[in-house]
Amino acid sequence: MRDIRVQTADFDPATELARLEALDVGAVASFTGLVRGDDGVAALTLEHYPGMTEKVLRALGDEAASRWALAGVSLIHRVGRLGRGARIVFVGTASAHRADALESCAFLIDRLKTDAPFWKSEEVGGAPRWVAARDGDQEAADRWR
Amino acid sequence: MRDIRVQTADFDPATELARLEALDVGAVASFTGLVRGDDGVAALTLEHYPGMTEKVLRALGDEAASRWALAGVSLIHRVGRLGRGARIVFVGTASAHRADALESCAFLIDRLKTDAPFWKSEEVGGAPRWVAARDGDQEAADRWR
Amino acid sequence: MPVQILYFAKVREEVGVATEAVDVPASIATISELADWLACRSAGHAQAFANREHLRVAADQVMVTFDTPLSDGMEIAFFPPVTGG
Amino acid sequence: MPVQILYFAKVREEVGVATEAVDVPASIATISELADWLACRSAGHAQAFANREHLRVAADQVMVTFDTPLSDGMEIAFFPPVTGG
Repeated sequence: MRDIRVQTADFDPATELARLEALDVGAVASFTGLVRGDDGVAALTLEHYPGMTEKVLRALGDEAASRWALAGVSLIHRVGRLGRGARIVFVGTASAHRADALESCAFLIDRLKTDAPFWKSEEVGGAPRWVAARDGDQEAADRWR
Repeated sequence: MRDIRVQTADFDPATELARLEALDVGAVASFTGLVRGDDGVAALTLEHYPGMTEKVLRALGDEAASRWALAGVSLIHRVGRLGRGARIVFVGTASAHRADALESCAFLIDRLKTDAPFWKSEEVGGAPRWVAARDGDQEAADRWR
Repeated sequence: MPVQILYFAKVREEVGVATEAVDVPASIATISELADWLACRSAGHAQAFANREHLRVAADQVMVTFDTPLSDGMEIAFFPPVTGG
Repeated sequence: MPVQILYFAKVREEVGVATEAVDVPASIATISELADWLACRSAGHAQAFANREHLRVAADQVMVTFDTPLSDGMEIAFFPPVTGG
Protein backbone atom coordinates (compact mmCIF):
# COMPACT_ATOMS: atom_id res chain seq x y z
CA MET A 1 0.00 0.00 0.00
CA ARG A 2 1.38 3.37 -1.01
CA ASP A 3 -0.63 6.51 -0.24
CA ILE A 4 1.21 9.71 -1.12
CA ARG A 5 -0.68 13.01 -1.21
CA VAL A 6 -0.21 16.78 -1.22
CA GLN A 7 -3.41 18.58 -0.33
CA THR A 8 -4.89 21.73 1.21
CA ALA A 9 -7.54 19.77 3.14
CA ASP A 10 -6.93 18.34 6.59
CA PHE A 11 -6.33 14.60 6.92
CA ASP A 12 -7.40 12.16 9.60
CA PRO A 13 -4.53 10.24 11.23
CA ALA A 14 -7.06 7.67 12.47
CA THR A 15 -8.12 6.82 8.91
CA GLU A 16 -4.49 6.47 7.85
CA LEU A 17 -3.61 4.30 10.85
CA ALA A 18 -6.65 2.10 10.22
CA ARG A 19 -5.53 1.51 6.61
CA LEU A 20 -2.03 0.58 7.80
CA GLU A 21 -3.37 -1.70 10.55
CA ALA A 22 -5.59 -3.45 8.01
CA LEU A 23 -2.46 -4.66 6.18
CA ASP A 24 -2.30 -7.29 8.92
CA VAL A 25 1.47 -7.19 9.38
CA GLY A 26 1.95 -6.49 13.06
CA ALA A 27 3.77 -3.15 13.40
CA VAL A 28 2.51 0.34 12.53
CA ALA A 29 4.49 3.52 13.20
CA SER A 30 3.39 7.10 12.62
CA PHE A 31 4.56 10.66 12.87
CA THR A 32 2.30 13.71 12.79
CA GLY A 33 3.70 17.24 12.54
CA LEU A 34 1.49 20.13 13.65
CA VAL A 35 1.69 23.92 13.81
CA ARG A 36 3.19 24.55 17.24
CA GLY A 37 1.35 26.96 19.49
CA ASP A 38 4.20 27.80 21.81
CA ASP A 39 6.23 30.34 19.88
CA GLY A 40 3.79 33.11 19.04
CA VAL A 41 3.09 31.87 15.52
CA ALA A 42 -0.57 32.49 14.64
CA ALA A 43 -0.47 30.59 11.35
CA LEU A 44 1.79 29.13 8.68
CA THR A 45 1.42 29.31 4.94
CA LEU A 46 2.99 26.44 3.02
CA GLU A 47 4.07 26.92 -0.58
CA HIS A 48 5.32 24.04 -2.72
CA TYR A 49 6.55 23.16 -6.21
CA PRO A 50 3.65 21.25 -7.78
CA GLY A 51 4.90 18.28 -9.75
CA MET A 52 8.32 18.12 -8.17
CA THR A 53 6.85 17.71 -4.69
CA GLU A 54 4.89 14.60 -5.60
CA LYS A 55 7.90 13.23 -7.52
CA VAL A 56 10.18 13.66 -4.48
CA LEU A 57 7.65 12.13 -2.07
CA ARG A 58 7.15 9.12 -4.35
CA ALA A 59 10.93 8.69 -4.64
CA LEU A 60 11.25 8.81 -0.83
CA GLY A 61 8.51 6.17 -0.56
CA ASP A 62 10.39 4.01 -3.07
CA GLU A 63 13.67 4.43 -1.21
CA ALA A 64 12.03 3.52 2.11
CA ALA A 65 10.47 0.42 0.53
CA SER A 66 13.85 -0.64 -0.85
CA ARG A 67 15.67 -0.19 2.48
CA TRP A 68 13.08 -1.69 4.84
CA ALA A 69 10.52 -4.51 4.59
CA LEU A 70 7.38 -2.39 4.33
CA ALA A 71 3.81 -3.45 3.64
CA GLY A 72 2.54 0.12 3.54
CA VAL A 73 3.59 3.76 3.45
CA SER A 74 1.39 6.85 3.96
CA LEU A 75 2.87 10.24 3.26
CA ILE A 76 0.56 13.24 3.40
CA HIS A 77 1.62 16.88 3.37
CA ARG A 78 -0.67 19.87 3.47
CA VAL A 79 -0.14 23.19 1.69
CA GLY A 80 -1.82 26.60 2.03
CA ARG A 81 -2.59 28.54 5.20
CA LEU A 82 -2.61 26.46 8.39
CA GLY A 83 -3.66 27.85 11.77
CA ARG A 84 -2.15 27.11 15.15
CA GLY A 85 -2.49 23.44 16.08
CA ALA A 86 -3.32 22.39 12.50
CA ARG A 87 -1.82 19.18 11.13
CA ILE A 88 0.92 19.74 8.54
CA VAL A 89 2.34 16.34 7.74
CA PHE A 90 1.64 12.65 8.37
CA VAL A 91 4.04 9.77 7.89
CA GLY A 92 2.80 6.22 8.51
CA THR A 93 4.51 2.90 7.90
CA ALA A 94 3.50 -0.75 8.36
CA SER A 95 5.84 -3.71 8.58
CA ALA A 96 6.11 -7.19 10.04
CA HIS A 97 9.04 -5.89 12.09
CA ARG A 98 8.81 -2.98 14.52
CA ALA A 99 12.33 -1.72 13.78
CA ASP A 100 11.50 -1.47 10.07
CA ALA A 101 8.30 0.47 10.77
CA LEU A 102 9.98 2.84 13.26
CA GLU A 103 13.17 3.47 11.29
CA SER A 104 11.46 4.02 7.94
CA CYS A 105 9.04 6.46 9.62
CA ALA A 106 11.97 8.50 11.00
CA PHE A 107 13.77 8.26 7.63
CA LEU A 108 10.74 9.57 5.73
CA ILE A 109 10.16 12.63 7.89
CA ASP A 110 13.89 13.44 8.16
CA ARG A 111 14.45 13.24 4.40
CA LEU A 112 11.17 14.99 3.56
CA LYS A 113 12.45 17.95 5.60
CA THR A 114 15.48 18.48 3.35
CA ASP A 115 14.45 17.00 0.00
CA ALA A 116 10.83 17.95 -0.63
CA PRO A 117 10.19 21.42 -2.09
CA PHE A 118 7.96 22.98 0.58
CA TRP A 119 8.50 26.43 2.08
CA LYS A 120 6.94 27.76 5.26
CA SER A 121 6.04 31.37 5.87
CA GLU A 122 4.92 32.15 9.42
CA GLU A 123 2.71 34.91 10.76
CA VAL A 124 4.02 36.50 13.94
CA GLY A 125 2.31 39.70 15.08
CA GLY A 126 0.41 39.88 11.79
CA ALA A 127 3.49 40.04 9.52
CA PRO A 128 4.55 37.05 7.42
CA ARG A 129 8.20 35.95 7.39
CA TRP A 130 9.93 33.06 5.65
CA VAL A 131 11.11 30.30 7.95
CA ALA A 132 14.87 29.67 7.70
CA ALA A 133 16.18 26.14 7.06
CA ARG A 134 17.78 24.53 10.12
CA ASP A 135 21.25 22.94 10.10
CA GLY A 136 19.90 20.25 12.43
CA ASP A 137 17.46 19.15 9.75
CA GLN A 138 20.32 18.65 7.28
CA GLU A 139 22.24 16.61 9.84
CA ALA A 140 19.17 14.49 10.62
CA ALA A 141 18.69 13.76 6.90
CA ASP A 142 22.40 13.05 6.34
CA ARG A 143 22.45 10.17 8.81
CA TRP A 144 20.29 8.20 6.34
CA ARG A 145 22.69 8.67 3.39
CA MET B 1 0.36 14.12 30.09
CA ARG B 2 1.10 10.57 31.17
CA ASP B 3 -1.37 7.81 30.29
CA ILE B 4 -0.16 4.35 31.25
CA ARG B 5 -2.59 1.42 31.23
CA VAL B 6 -2.77 -2.38 31.26
CA GLN B 7 -6.19 -3.62 30.17
CA THR B 8 -8.10 -6.46 28.54
CA ALA B 9 -10.24 -4.08 26.48
CA ASP B 10 -9.21 -2.81 23.07
CA PHE B 11 -7.97 0.76 22.78
CA ASP B 12 -8.46 3.34 20.06
CA PRO B 13 -5.21 4.74 18.61
CA ALA B 14 -7.20 7.70 17.24
CA THR B 15 -8.30 8.72 20.73
CA GLU B 16 -4.74 8.46 22.00
CA LEU B 17 -3.33 10.43 19.06
CA ALA B 18 -5.98 13.13 19.54
CA ARG B 19 -4.97 13.54 23.20
CA LEU B 20 -1.31 13.84 22.21
CA GLU B 21 -2.08 16.31 19.40
CA ALA B 22 -4.11 18.43 21.84
CA LEU B 23 -0.93 19.08 23.84
CA ASP B 24 -0.16 21.64 21.12
CA VAL B 25 3.56 20.91 20.88
CA GLY B 26 4.12 20.11 17.22
CA ALA B 27 5.35 16.51 16.97
CA VAL B 28 3.48 13.29 17.74
CA ALA B 29 4.92 9.81 17.17
CA SER B 30 3.19 6.48 17.68
CA PHE B 31 3.76 2.77 17.48
CA THR B 32 1.01 0.14 17.41
CA GLY B 33 1.75 -3.56 17.73
CA LEU B 34 -0.85 -6.04 16.48
CA VAL B 35 -1.29 -9.81 16.32
CA ARG B 36 0.27 -10.72 12.99
CA GLY B 37 -1.83 -12.78 10.65
CA ASP B 38 0.95 -14.12 8.47
CA ASP B 39 2.42 -16.97 10.48
CA GLY B 40 -0.50 -19.27 11.20
CA VAL B 41 -1.18 -17.91 14.67
CA ALA B 42 -4.93 -17.88 15.33
CA ALA B 43 -4.69 -16.01 18.64
CA LEU B 44 -2.36 -14.95 21.44
CA THR B 45 -2.97 -15.04 25.15
CA LEU B 46 -1.04 -12.47 27.17
CA GLU B 47 -0.28 -13.09 30.83
CA HIS B 48 1.33 -10.46 33.03
CA TYR B 49 2.49 -9.76 36.59
CA PRO B 50 -0.13 -7.38 38.01
CA GLY B 51 1.48 -4.65 40.04
CA MET B 52 4.96 -5.08 38.66
CA THR B 53 3.80 -4.45 35.10
CA GLU B 54 2.33 -1.05 35.95
CA LYS B 55 5.42 -0.20 38.01
CA VAL B 56 7.77 -1.03 35.09
CA LEU B 57 5.68 0.88 32.56
CA ARG B 58 5.58 3.95 34.82
CA ALA B 59 9.35 3.72 35.32
CA LEU B 60 9.87 3.53 31.53
CA GLY B 61 7.64 6.60 31.12
CA ASP B 62 9.71 8.42 33.74
CA GLU B 63 12.98 7.43 32.08
CA ALA B 64 11.71 8.59 28.67
CA ALA B 65 10.61 11.91 30.17
CA SER B 66 14.06 12.39 31.75
CA ARG B 67 15.93 11.62 28.52
CA TRP B 68 13.80 13.52 26.02
CA ALA B 69 11.73 16.73 26.14
CA LEU B 70 8.27 15.19 26.21
CA ALA B 71 4.91 16.85 26.72
CA GLY B 72 3.04 13.54 26.71
CA VAL B 73 3.44 9.77 26.85
CA SER B 74 0.78 7.11 26.21
CA LEU B 75 1.62 3.52 26.96
CA ILE B 76 -1.15 0.96 26.70
CA HIS B 77 -0.74 -2.81 26.78
CA ARG B 78 -3.51 -5.36 26.53
CA VAL B 79 -3.64 -8.72 28.32
CA GLY B 80 -5.86 -11.78 27.89
CA ARG B 81 -6.79 -13.58 24.67
CA LEU B 82 -6.26 -11.55 21.48
CA GLY B 83 -7.33 -12.75 18.06
CA ARG B 84 -5.55 -12.31 14.76
CA GLY B 85 -5.19 -8.63 13.84
CA ALA B 86 -6.03 -7.44 17.36
CA ARG B 87 -4.08 -4.54 18.82
CA ILE B 88 -1.62 -5.55 21.56
CA VAL B 89 0.31 -2.42 22.45
CA PHE B 90 0.28 1.31 21.79
CA VAL B 91 3.11 3.76 22.41
CA GLY B 92 2.53 7.45 21.75
CA THR B 93 4.75 10.45 22.45
CA ALA B 94 4.40 14.21 21.96
CA SER B 95 7.22 16.73 21.89
CA ALA B 96 8.15 20.11 20.48
CA HIS B 97 10.94 18.31 18.58
CA ARG B 98 10.36 15.47 16.15
CA ALA B 99 13.56 13.62 17.06
CA ASP B 100 12.49 13.54 20.73
CA ALA B 101 9.06 12.19 19.83
CA LEU B 102 10.44 9.55 17.43
CA GLU B 103 13.36 8.39 19.58
CA SER B 104 11.39 8.15 22.81
CA CYS B 105 8.70 6.16 20.99
CA ALA B 106 11.31 3.65 19.78
CA PHE B 107 12.93 3.58 23.25
CA LEU B 108 9.62 2.83 24.96
CA ILE B 109 8.65 -0.10 22.75
CA ASP B 110 12.20 -1.54 22.69
CA ARG B 111 12.57 -1.43 26.48
CA LEU B 112 8.99 -2.58 27.13
CA LYS B 113 9.84 -5.73 25.15
CA THR B 114 12.62 -6.75 27.55
CA ASP B 115 11.67 -5.10 30.86
CA ALA B 116 7.90 -5.41 31.28
CA PRO B 117 6.60 -8.71 32.69
CA PHE B 118 4.31 -9.89 29.90
CA TRP B 119 4.32 -13.38 28.42
CA LYS B 120 2.75 -14.45 25.14
CA SER B 121 1.27 -17.86 24.48
CA GLU B 122 0.23 -18.45 20.89
CA GLU B 123 -2.34 -20.80 19.39
CA VAL B 124 -1.15 -22.62 16.29
CA GLY B 125 -3.31 -25.47 15.06
CA GLY B 126 -5.39 -25.30 18.25
CA ALA B 127 -2.53 -25.98 20.68
CA PRO B 128 -1.06 -23.20 22.85
CA ARG B 129 2.70 -22.74 23.09
CA TRP B 130 4.80 -20.19 24.94
CA VAL B 131 6.57 -17.68 22.70
CA ALA B 132 10.36 -17.70 23.17
CA ALA B 133 12.20 -14.45 23.87
CA ARG B 134 14.23 -13.15 20.93
CA ASP B 135 17.91 -12.18 21.11
CA GLY B 136 17.17 -9.31 18.74
CA ASP B 137 14.80 -7.79 21.29
CA GLN B 138 17.56 -7.78 23.91
CA GLU B 139 19.93 -6.10 21.45
CA ALA B 140 17.32 -3.48 20.52
CA ALA B 141 16.78 -2.66 24.20
CA ASP B 142 20.50 -2.60 24.99
CA ARG B 143 21.18 0.21 22.52
CA TRP B 144 19.26 2.53 24.87
CA ARG B 145 21.38 1.70 27.95
CA MET C 1 11.40 -16.54 57.40
CA PRO C 2 8.06 -16.09 55.56
CA VAL C 3 8.38 -15.36 51.82
CA GLN C 4 5.67 -15.05 49.17
CA ILE C 5 6.57 -16.88 45.93
CA LEU C 6 4.95 -16.16 42.54
CA TYR C 7 5.34 -18.10 39.29
CA PHE C 8 4.41 -16.92 35.82
CA ALA C 9 3.90 -18.35 32.33
CA LYS C 10 5.80 -21.58 31.60
CA VAL C 11 7.34 -21.63 35.08
CA ARG C 12 3.85 -21.46 36.64
CA GLU C 13 2.72 -24.39 34.46
CA GLU C 14 5.76 -26.49 35.42
CA VAL C 15 5.47 -25.79 39.14
CA GLY C 16 1.71 -26.33 38.99
CA VAL C 17 0.73 -23.37 41.19
CA ALA C 18 0.72 -19.59 40.66
CA THR C 19 1.68 -18.62 44.20
CA GLU C 20 2.87 -20.24 47.40
CA ALA C 21 3.61 -18.83 50.84
CA VAL C 22 6.72 -20.58 52.18
CA ASP C 23 8.65 -20.44 55.43
CA VAL C 24 12.31 -20.40 54.42
CA PRO C 25 15.00 -21.81 56.77
CA ALA C 26 17.26 -19.14 58.26
CA SER C 27 20.28 -20.73 56.53
CA ILE C 28 19.02 -19.52 53.16
CA ALA C 29 20.46 -16.07 52.48
CA THR C 30 20.08 -15.37 48.75
CA ILE C 31 17.56 -15.84 45.97
CA SER C 32 19.88 -18.38 44.41
CA GLU C 33 19.78 -20.49 47.57
CA LEU C 34 16.02 -20.03 47.72
CA ALA C 35 15.74 -21.37 44.15
CA ASP C 36 17.80 -24.47 45.09
CA TRP C 37 15.60 -25.02 48.13
CA LEU C 38 12.35 -24.58 46.14
CA ALA C 39 13.61 -27.00 43.47
CA CYS C 40 13.36 -29.85 46.02
CA ARG C 41 9.65 -29.33 46.68
CA SER C 42 8.37 -31.38 43.70
CA ALA C 43 9.29 -32.80 40.30
CA GLY C 44 7.59 -29.76 38.76
CA HIS C 45 9.67 -27.39 40.85
CA ALA C 46 12.82 -29.31 39.90
CA GLN C 47 11.96 -28.92 36.21
CA ALA C 48 11.18 -25.21 36.56
CA PHE C 49 14.47 -24.47 38.33
CA ALA C 50 16.65 -26.82 36.25
CA ASN C 51 17.93 -24.17 33.86
CA ARG C 52 18.68 -20.83 35.48
CA GLU C 53 19.61 -19.28 32.15
CA HIS C 54 15.97 -19.40 31.11
CA LEU C 55 14.74 -18.08 34.42
CA ARG C 56 14.28 -14.48 35.52
CA VAL C 57 13.53 -13.29 39.03
CA ALA C 58 11.93 -10.20 40.58
CA ALA C 59 12.15 -9.21 44.25
CA ASP C 60 9.31 -6.97 45.43
CA GLN C 61 8.37 -6.38 41.78
CA VAL C 62 11.82 -5.28 40.63
CA MET C 63 13.92 -7.44 38.30
CA VAL C 64 17.04 -8.60 40.22
CA THR C 65 19.92 -11.05 39.93
CA PHE C 66 20.02 -14.41 41.71
CA ASP C 67 22.72 -13.24 44.15
CA THR C 68 20.28 -10.74 45.71
CA PRO C 69 19.94 -11.23 49.52
CA LEU C 70 16.59 -12.49 50.76
CA SER C 71 14.62 -10.43 53.30
CA ASP C 72 11.76 -11.19 55.61
CA GLY C 73 8.35 -10.92 53.91
CA MET C 74 9.74 -10.41 50.40
CA GLU C 75 7.62 -11.10 47.31
CA ILE C 76 9.79 -13.22 44.99
CA ALA C 77 8.61 -13.98 41.45
CA PHE C 78 10.18 -16.51 39.06
CA PHE C 79 9.37 -16.42 35.37
CA PRO C 80 10.78 -16.95 31.84
CA PRO C 81 12.30 -14.08 29.83
CA VAL C 82 9.46 -11.68 29.01
CA THR C 83 7.77 -11.62 25.60
CA GLY C 84 5.31 -8.71 25.60
CA GLY C 85 4.92 -5.83 23.17
CA MET D 1 17.73 28.23 -26.36
CA PRO D 2 14.26 28.38 -24.75
CA VAL D 3 14.22 27.62 -21.01
CA GLN D 4 11.37 27.80 -18.51
CA ILE D 5 12.37 29.46 -15.24
CA LEU D 6 10.43 29.03 -11.95
CA TYR D 7 10.96 30.86 -8.67
CA PHE D 8 9.63 29.87 -5.25
CA ALA D 9 9.18 31.39 -1.80
CA LYS D 10 11.56 34.25 -0.92
CA VAL D 11 13.29 34.00 -4.31
CA ARG D 12 9.93 34.44 -6.06
CA GLU D 13 9.20 37.52 -3.94
CA GLU D 14 12.62 39.06 -4.70
CA VAL D 15 12.43 38.44 -8.45
CA GLY D 16 8.81 39.61 -8.53
CA VAL D 17 7.47 36.86 -10.80
CA ALA D 18 6.78 33.14 -10.30
CA THR D 19 7.76 32.00 -13.78
CA GLU D 20 9.40 33.39 -16.88
CA ALA D 21 10.09 31.88 -20.28
CA VAL D 22 13.54 33.03 -21.41
CA ASP D 23 15.60 32.57 -24.55
CA VAL D 24 19.11 31.88 -23.33
CA PRO D 25 22.15 32.79 -25.51
CA ALA D 26 24.00 29.77 -26.91
CA SER D 27 27.15 30.81 -24.99
CA ILE D 28 25.49 29.86 -21.70
CA ALA D 29 26.29 26.22 -20.96
CA THR D 30 25.57 25.61 -17.28
CA ILE D 31 22.98 26.52 -14.64
CA SER D 32 25.65 28.62 -12.93
CA GLU D 33 26.10 30.71 -16.09
CA LEU D 34 22.31 30.92 -16.44
CA ALA D 35 22.07 32.30 -12.89
CA ASP D 36 24.68 34.99 -13.66
CA TRP D 37 22.79 35.90 -16.83
CA LEU D 38 19.40 36.04 -15.03
CA ALA D 39 20.90 38.21 -12.26
CA CYS D 40 21.29 41.04 -14.80
CA ARG D 41 17.59 41.18 -15.68
CA SER D 42 16.51 43.43 -12.77
CA ALA D 43 17.49 44.68 -9.32
CA GLY D 44 15.18 41.98 -7.87
CA HIS D 45 16.94 39.28 -9.89
CA ALA D 46 20.31 40.63 -8.74
CA GLN D 47 19.19 40.40 -5.13
CA ALA D 48 17.79 36.88 -5.54
CA PHE D 49 21.00 35.56 -7.12
CA ALA D 50 23.43 37.50 -4.89
CA ASN D 51 24.08 34.68 -2.45
CA ARG D 52 24.35 31.24 -4.07
CA GLU D 53 24.79 29.58 -0.69
CA HIS D 54 21.18 30.33 0.14
CA LEU D 55 19.94 29.23 -3.25
CA ARG D 56 18.92 25.77 -4.41
CA VAL D 57 18.17 24.71 -7.97
CA ALA D 58 16.15 21.97 -9.63
CA ALA D 59 16.41 20.93 -13.29
CA ASP D 60 13.31 19.23 -14.65
CA GLN D 61 12.07 18.81 -11.04
CA VAL D 62 15.20 17.13 -9.73
CA MET D 63 17.52 18.89 -7.25
CA VAL D 64 20.89 19.50 -9.00
CA THR D 65 24.13 21.40 -8.51
CA PHE D 66 24.92 24.70 -10.26
CA ASP D 67 27.51 23.07 -12.54
CA THR D 68 24.79 21.03 -14.27
CA PRO D 69 24.75 21.57 -18.07
CA LEU D 70 21.75 23.38 -19.50
CA SER D 71 19.60 21.67 -22.15
CA ASP D 72 17.06 22.89 -24.62
CA GLY D 73 13.57 23.26 -23.12
CA MET D 74 14.62 22.53 -19.55
CA GLU D 75 12.49 23.57 -16.59
CA ILE D 76 14.83 25.29 -14.14
CA ALA D 77 13.59 26.26 -10.66
CA PHE D 78 15.44 28.48 -8.17
CA PHE D 79 14.40 28.53 -4.52
CA PRO D 80 15.68 28.82 -0.93
CA PRO D 81 16.56 25.75 1.15
CA VAL D 82 13.30 23.87 1.77
CA THR D 83 11.43 24.11 5.08
CA GLY D 84 8.52 21.67 4.89
CA GLY D 85 7.51 18.91 7.23
